[in-house]
Amino acid sequence: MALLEVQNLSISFGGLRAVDNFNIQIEKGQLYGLIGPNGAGKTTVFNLLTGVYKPTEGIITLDGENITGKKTIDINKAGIARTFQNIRLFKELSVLDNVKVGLHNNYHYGTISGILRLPSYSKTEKIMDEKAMELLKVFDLDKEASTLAANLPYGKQRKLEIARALATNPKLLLLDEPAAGMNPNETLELMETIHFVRDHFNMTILLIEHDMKLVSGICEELTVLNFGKVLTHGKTSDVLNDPQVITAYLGE
Amino acid sequence: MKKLQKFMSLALACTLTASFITGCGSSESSEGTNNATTENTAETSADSATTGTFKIGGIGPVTGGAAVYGLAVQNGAQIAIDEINAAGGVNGYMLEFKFEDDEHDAEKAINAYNSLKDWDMQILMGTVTSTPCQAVAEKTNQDNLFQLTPSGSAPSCVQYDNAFRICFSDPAQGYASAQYIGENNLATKVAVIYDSSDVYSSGIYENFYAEAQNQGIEIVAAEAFTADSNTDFSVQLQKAKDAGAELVFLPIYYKEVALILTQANDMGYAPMFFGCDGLDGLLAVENFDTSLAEGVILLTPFAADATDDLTVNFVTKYEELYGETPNQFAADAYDAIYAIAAALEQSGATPDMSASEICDLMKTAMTEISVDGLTSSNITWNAAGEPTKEPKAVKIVDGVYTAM
Amino acid sequence: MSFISYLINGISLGSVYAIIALGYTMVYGIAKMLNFAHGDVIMVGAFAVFTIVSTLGMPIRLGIIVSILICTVLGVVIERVAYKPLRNAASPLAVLITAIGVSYLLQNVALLIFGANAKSFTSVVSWSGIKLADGQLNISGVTIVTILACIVIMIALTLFINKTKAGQAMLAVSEDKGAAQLMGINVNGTIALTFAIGSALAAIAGVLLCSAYPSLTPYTGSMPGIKAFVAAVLGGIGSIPGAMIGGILLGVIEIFGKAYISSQMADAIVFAVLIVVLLVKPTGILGKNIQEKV
Amino acid sequence: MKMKELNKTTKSNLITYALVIITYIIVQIILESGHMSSLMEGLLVPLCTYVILAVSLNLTVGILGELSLGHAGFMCVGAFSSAFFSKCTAELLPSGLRFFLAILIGAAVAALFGMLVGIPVLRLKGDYLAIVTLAFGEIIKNLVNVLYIGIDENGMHFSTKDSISLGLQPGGKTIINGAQGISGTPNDSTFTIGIILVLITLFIVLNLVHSRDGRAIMAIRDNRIAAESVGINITKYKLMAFTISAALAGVAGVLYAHNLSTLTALPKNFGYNMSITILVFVVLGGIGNIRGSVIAAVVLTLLPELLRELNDYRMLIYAIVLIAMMLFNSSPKAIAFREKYSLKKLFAKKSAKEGK
Repeated sequence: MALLEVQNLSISFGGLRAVDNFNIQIEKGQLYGLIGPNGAGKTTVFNLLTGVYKPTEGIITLDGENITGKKTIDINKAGIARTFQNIRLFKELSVLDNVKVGLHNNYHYGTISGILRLPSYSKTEKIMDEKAMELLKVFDLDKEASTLAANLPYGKQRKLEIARALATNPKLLLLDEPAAGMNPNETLELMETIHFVRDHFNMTILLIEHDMKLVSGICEELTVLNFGKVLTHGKTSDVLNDPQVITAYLGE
Repeated sequence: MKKLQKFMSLALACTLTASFITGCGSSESSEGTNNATTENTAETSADSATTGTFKIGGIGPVTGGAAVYGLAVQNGAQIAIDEINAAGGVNGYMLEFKFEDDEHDAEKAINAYNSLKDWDMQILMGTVTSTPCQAVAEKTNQDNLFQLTPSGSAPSCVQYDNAFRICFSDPAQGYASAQYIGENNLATKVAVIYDSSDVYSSGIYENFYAEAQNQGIEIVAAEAFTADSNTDFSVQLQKAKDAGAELVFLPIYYKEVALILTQANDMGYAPMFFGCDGLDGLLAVENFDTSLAEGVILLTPFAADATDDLTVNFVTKYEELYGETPNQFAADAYDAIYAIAAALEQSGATPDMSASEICDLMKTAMTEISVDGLTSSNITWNAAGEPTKEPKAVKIVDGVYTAM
Repeated sequence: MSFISYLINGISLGSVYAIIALGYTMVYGIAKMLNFAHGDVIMVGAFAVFTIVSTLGMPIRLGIIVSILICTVLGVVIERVAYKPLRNAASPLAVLITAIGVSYLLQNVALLIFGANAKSFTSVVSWSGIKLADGQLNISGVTIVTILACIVIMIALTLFINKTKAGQAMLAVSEDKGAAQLMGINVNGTIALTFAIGSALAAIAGVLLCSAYPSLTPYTGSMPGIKAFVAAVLGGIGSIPGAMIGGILLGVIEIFGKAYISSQMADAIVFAVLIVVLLVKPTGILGKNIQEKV
Repeated sequence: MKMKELNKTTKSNLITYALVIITYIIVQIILESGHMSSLMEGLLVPLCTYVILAVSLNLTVGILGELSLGHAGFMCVGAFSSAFFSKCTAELLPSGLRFFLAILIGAAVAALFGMLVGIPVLRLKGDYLAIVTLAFGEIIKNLVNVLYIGIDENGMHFSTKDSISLGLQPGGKTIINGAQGISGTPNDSTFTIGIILVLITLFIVLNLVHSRDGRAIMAIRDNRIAAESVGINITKYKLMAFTISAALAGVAGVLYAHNLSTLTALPKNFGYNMSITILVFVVLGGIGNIRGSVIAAVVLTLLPELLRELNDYRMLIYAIVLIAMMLFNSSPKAIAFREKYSLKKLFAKKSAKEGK
């Protein structure tokens, strides 16, 4: 059974069907790409998957559990984490704390223990620190742990967002244009990181990307979205050579 | 952030230091820095070095929404102080007066009181408004410092034996008003418009209500307003009108009454209006159309256009100095200073005594004196701190107060 | 009968709130700041007319014109000195605090100049109004003039914003200061113009407020200022017709609350209605619902 | 790196505590030696009150990131509920225990109101949220002004009309008397208790900020959508911050009520004016900066008192100083100017030159 299964997903804003009859199936451990021209509805799909918007129609199943119409936080608890196209970090918090917010639902102690600094506070905080540092190391951010997130260079902010999403211990990771604004070197490095994340955490990843080099370099399968509808899907190399896709991108 | 903190810490350090300096140095420096009294005390304090002066403090709101009352008290008292000093003082000792702002707030009143204590105040003439007065009375009682409030009318203002007042108490005013209306058969159906967020107003209303039943007066409408909605009175007036009230009782201050009279006129409602001492000042509102106030009756101890020498003299001086007609608060303050002077004379207190010693002497002296003041002739006090004086009812006829 | 009379009184009070709210909402729309000193500019405008007309004995029209000029200059000066330096401050609250400082400043200057005694303002409207139903109902001249002024100002502002270049510049600035700057719009000039217009409206509001409720003290502006702010929010802050609707609605609610529920709890009723409206429609009656883009 | 960061926050917190404790010790020494002016002595408890208020509001404005203009309402609730309790039990309980319970009651009632107000309010955003908090503050003030409670042998009586409608038996007493409020509250507040409460407030707020819940609250402030995406329960944490903030304001109210023997809800002390005064402390001290709030509250409370010598010009000068401080502290130009000519920089330049 597929990890993520989406059937007939649709949403209308006013009269406009922004996403129309969207279907996708992602197997566990897959690195899957969602591509399409600007305004095709890719981010809207992410927003539907993560409960930011409620779908007008359709069913979303994650690991056998129907998560259609659930709230964002419950979907996160069910196992979907994401990054954002326009980076959304907790700017006034340190890099370490950004990740620790991601760990929030995995480690618990009460408000009172926190205020009174009871043993459970120090114990849990210590574990959280270790866990967060471990994640930061993966993204080579450990040296900046105490920097404010707002002060990180752009490329590292993108990485931090991925680290924070991973901290929630998801089954499925959604990356929205992770390479946007990066130079070729940074993109290359990012590709390695994504690969590493998949292998190291045995993670399933769905990503939106415009950078075809990145897409062809790491995605195993692709779905192409155009005007809210699925244009085609399949193996990366097949899809990229599909004349329909080329027309959609280049125009007629 | 860091910089800000440094700046703030520096500022803190400076202010703290400054405050301690003011605290310690105030007794030496106060004469020179006291604006209100500079002119008069400058010369008096020079020769008072040998004979000594009595230090009288005053507290009231001189900024904020209630400033009008505090300023009147400050000015009225200053005239009395100057007159007494010009006439040779009390038993040969000069009076020195300093007035502090309380913004009509209990907490600020305590600050003002403490500030005056740092100035070595021996007698307190204040505070002007009731709520701060109750708070300060608690402190003067602890310190055993003699307090005479010109206008603090709530019962608990004078609950301790060191505190006296010039004005009538709220219960007395409510009671007297109901009695006056009943005895003179002014009306049987009465509406009340009062300020439910004000101590003075709601205090009078309650006692009026209680006594009205004894007088056979029916209260057909009791409508309130608050300090936050005191511009539009159409509803209150409409209800009074609909209830068929022949008389509207207004235990409130003249600022709102000016609006009420205008609005009643606009809606063509012309009952009898009856008020307490807070109404005084109505005719002095700059640019007010006094014809609207025609026929308004008020129980007030003071009328600025009375023709007796004392009033004429006071009003002339006040207008000359401050450019406006004095109201009842100014008159209360003027009488308060004269009462203090009379009691000091009676008690034989001297400026070298401590505030507490003076207080003990004054407590007895206050019950022994009789003062002919602006607000009544022959005022006497009982040990409870209440004055005995006749409330005067005046009616506004042709734009002037006329005794009834 | 008394219902209609309450309604008329409510509209009458509401029209005063509305005219103050127009200035409030305009400044908010463009400068995105709560100008807490707006109520005090109203007071300054009223005092200006009072001084010129009642003290100096000049004609009313001259008084109103001079008062508008004084307030306009005052508004621009306040913006330059106290608000502009903080426009790009780290926190948007910084400018709110200076606005409060300016409010205290204006009150205390007025207190020093004019004293604390209430002054009775001579109504600038000498027409006594319309009497209906054998004199049972009376719509005062001031009320009619205020409502008319309100409508005229509302239409004029709407036309000004939609039809003139300066108005379009204001819209652009309110949408995005940076982009407007790039388009060659003089942002500083536009904001100054907004304050000038807002303050001129405050002068008119002051005159009408004090004509309807003829009692003038240095603190006259502060409570109606807050109420008008509430009215502007109720109608949807930034929306010009919203300010008018919000103002009149607030006045009517206040009067009906006093009349039919409790005169002691009038404030509580007004604010409770505000809360209910905002919970149902979180951006006010005519406010645009802005969804944050994810 | 990590250890360093931990040390930094701990150090910063310790400085804040130390500042309060050292101030306390200095004040005690001056008090003992009798050099304290009466004005200063009288201001000690109010200073503690305002510090607590500023710190508690900073939790809402700085940490949670929502503008509240109704903080005085919670102070009012805390003040009245605790004063009511103290007045009722004035003869029954020893003063220490009574005051301790009064503080708990004030905090609990204010927390309850915080939660009740918070549930609807926190659905709104920005200026709309601000205006609704202002509205709640005014409603609370208005209701307290028409509340009459009396006690006689038949128990408690309530009214919202006047004290006559309480229908008390002879011998019964009115405890809350509408606009006349509560008078004769025992004067239980002392500077020492005030300082202890300040320290507890700081302890609660600082520790909360550096805990799991605090991080969640700040995450919501920085980016609500991202916080939701990592599974933070927005409503829960907003409400938590708001409630704690209200409870602490209630504690300040208790301190306020037991410092004055008379308690009335005037626009001056419990209206939006007071809420704004507290907000001024928070903004001037730096939003989110707890120590800044403490210092700003102290400076701005002392300032008008120190200006007493100026008589009529007092509030005028206060207004000008407020505007000037704000411009100096927050205007980007002034900040740039200060950085350019800061002493540190000048020294650094000097030493650099000397080094050459």
